[in-house]
Amino acid sequence: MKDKIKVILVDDHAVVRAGFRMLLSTEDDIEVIAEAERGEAACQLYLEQQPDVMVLDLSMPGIGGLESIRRICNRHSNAKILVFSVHDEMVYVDRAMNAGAKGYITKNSAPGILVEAIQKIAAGEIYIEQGLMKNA
Amino acid sequence: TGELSASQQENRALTQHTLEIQEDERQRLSQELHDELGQSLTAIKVMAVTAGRAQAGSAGIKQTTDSIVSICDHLMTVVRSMMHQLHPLILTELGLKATMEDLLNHWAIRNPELKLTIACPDEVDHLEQKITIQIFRVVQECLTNIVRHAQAKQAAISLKIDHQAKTGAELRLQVIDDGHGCAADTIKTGFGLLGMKERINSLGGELTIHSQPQSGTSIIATIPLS
Amino acid sequence: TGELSASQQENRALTQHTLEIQEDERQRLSQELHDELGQSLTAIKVMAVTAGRAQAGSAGIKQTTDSIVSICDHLMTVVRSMMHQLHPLILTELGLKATMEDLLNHWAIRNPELKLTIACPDEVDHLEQKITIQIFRVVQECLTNIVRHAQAKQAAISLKIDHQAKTGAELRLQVIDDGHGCAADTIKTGFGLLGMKERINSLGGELTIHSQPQSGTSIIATIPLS
Ligand SMILES: Nc1ncnc2c1ncn2[C@@H]1O[C@H](COP(=O)(O)OP(=O)(O)OP(=O)(O)O)[C@@H](O)[C@H]1O
Ligand SMILES: Nc1ncnc2c1ncn2[C@@H]1O[C@H](COP(=O)(O)OP(=O)(O)OP(=O)(O)O)[C@@H](O)[C@H]1O
Ligand SMILES: [K+]
Ligand SMILES: [Mg+2]
Ligand SMILES: [Mg+2]
Ligand SMILES: [Mg+2]
Repeated sequence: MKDKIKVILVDDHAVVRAGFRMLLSTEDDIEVIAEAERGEAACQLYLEQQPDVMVLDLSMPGIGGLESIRRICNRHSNAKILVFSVHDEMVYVDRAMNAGAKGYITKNSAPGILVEAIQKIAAGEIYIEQGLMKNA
Repeated sequence: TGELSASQQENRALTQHTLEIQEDERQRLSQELHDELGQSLTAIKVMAVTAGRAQAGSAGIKQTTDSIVSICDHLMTVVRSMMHQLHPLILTELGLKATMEDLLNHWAIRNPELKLTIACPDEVDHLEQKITIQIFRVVQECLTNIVRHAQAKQAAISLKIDHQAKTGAELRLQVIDDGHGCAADTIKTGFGLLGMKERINSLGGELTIHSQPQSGTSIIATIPLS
Repeated sequence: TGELSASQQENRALTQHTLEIQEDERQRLSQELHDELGQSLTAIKVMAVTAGRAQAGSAGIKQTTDSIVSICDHLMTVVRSMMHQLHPLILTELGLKATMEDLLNHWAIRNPELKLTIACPDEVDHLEQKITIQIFRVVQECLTNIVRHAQAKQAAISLKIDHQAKTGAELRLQVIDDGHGCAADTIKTGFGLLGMKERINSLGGELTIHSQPQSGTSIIATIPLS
């Protein structure tokens, strides 16, 4: 059997993490190896655990999601970060991708496409939710 | 023109203060909507999707639906408290008298040392909401001031509709406390009284404040009813 | 004193207008929370309980969780639109430049006939939010006016920080359109321009309007930065 995709889940809301952990627990090829509720902790965890994909919220207290992406990508130039955010404005997608994210999906669509996005990004592809680029 | 210009300054300060409060409130609400509602809905949705996909008969379903129920309960509390902060629905749904009674209960519980009474006829329930919301805000600011500044033992709120008024029917609000009052020159420092006046003025009415050191404060507002 | 008192009247009207808008907004939000969320949360909760109790392996579960999902989708739209109306979180999270870009996208989609440009340096992202929210509101009102009144083909928004200003650094906002303009005496009719002025004044700045029939309108605001 091939190795599972190791995922770290970062969001400041415990219910959101709990929800997505439940969803991912039903997938055979994905394993949530850690969770964080702040960008600061996410940077640390990335370093320690070297996940295949980090699923990261943007809106968080502290340094927030964007700065976390920049810091992580600075140290690990091929870091694979998938943003999932409530925001669907093009500007957010732009900023996140420019900071070094490999994908962007909204939390609203995430239940349906998170797994596919994680798989694509783990395989080295870019994944941006369909429709995001035009629906500003 | 010294007087005019002082009053102009005051009014301008009030406008700016009002705009500022409004922006703060909007930001707070927007953040609350994002943090509380946005996130809880996200969680409910992903849990529902998970439950829907679970192996038929799997034990996980009950656990997931229980989580949804408890998030709903939490959200219900949040929504209720947001609504309460924004606008008392009781005003729209039950009218001014019920709202005043509710206000009294609310303040009485939080300030057991203050003896609070309200006299309010049933007919105020038929007033337009444009008027009742302003009365509600004015009474709230009066009570806030009494608790913050007056050290009063008693406060009495009375609402009356005077049908004999020469100028046509008139609504009369009186809020009297037996606290230590204040000198005329300290009255102008805050936005509370200024805002109250403006609210009553916007209804074509008048608001006056009577207070002397050591002899309590009374606020009287009269509003013409058409 | 005729002038003073006219300006005082104007300001008073603006205060009352602001208070009125605020109450309307509060009531609308409260009602929306009640109507949309109150009922839907109750429904979600009932459905979750039902799904949790369903016979293991029953086919109804998927149908019930699908209903929960679609209610969540609807609620999310409601919440996002409430947030959007209230306060752009993008301002807090990404700063003024991103907010301006988003504004441009937003207006460009809805008004394809208007050529809209924005010039905005990165450094505006470091301005205090007290300032940025007012700039945002002013630009929004300008665009609303342009679409409503100007019949312009082009509109250009520019933001600049002038570090050489004699009085210390200064933020300069300019909104220019090539529409049909208006005569000085029609300028004073609405609350839009009055409100913009007050917002800029509250930051210690100044806002001026230049317009002549047939030759477009330009709004210039300068705000001292400390
Ligand atoms: N019931 C009262 N008893 C004694 N003093 C009062 C009473 N109401 C108001 N005052 C005095 O009048 C002043 C102005 O009241 P106002 O409500 O305008 O402002 P504030 O309460 O100080 O501040 P805010 O802007 O938060 O309302 C108060 O600071 C207080 O000194
Ligand atoms: N860009 C513009 N081009 C042409 N006329 C304008 C422009 N902006 C404002 N005006 C004129 O100035 C008047 C006042 O504008 P203002 O924004 O104060 O009020 P309004 O838009 O009429 O109403 P509201 O209170 O809803 O904003 C407008 O009615 C219009 O005649
Ligand atoms: K798993
Ligand atoms: Mg978050
Ligand atoms: Mg007060
Ligand atoms: Mg306007």
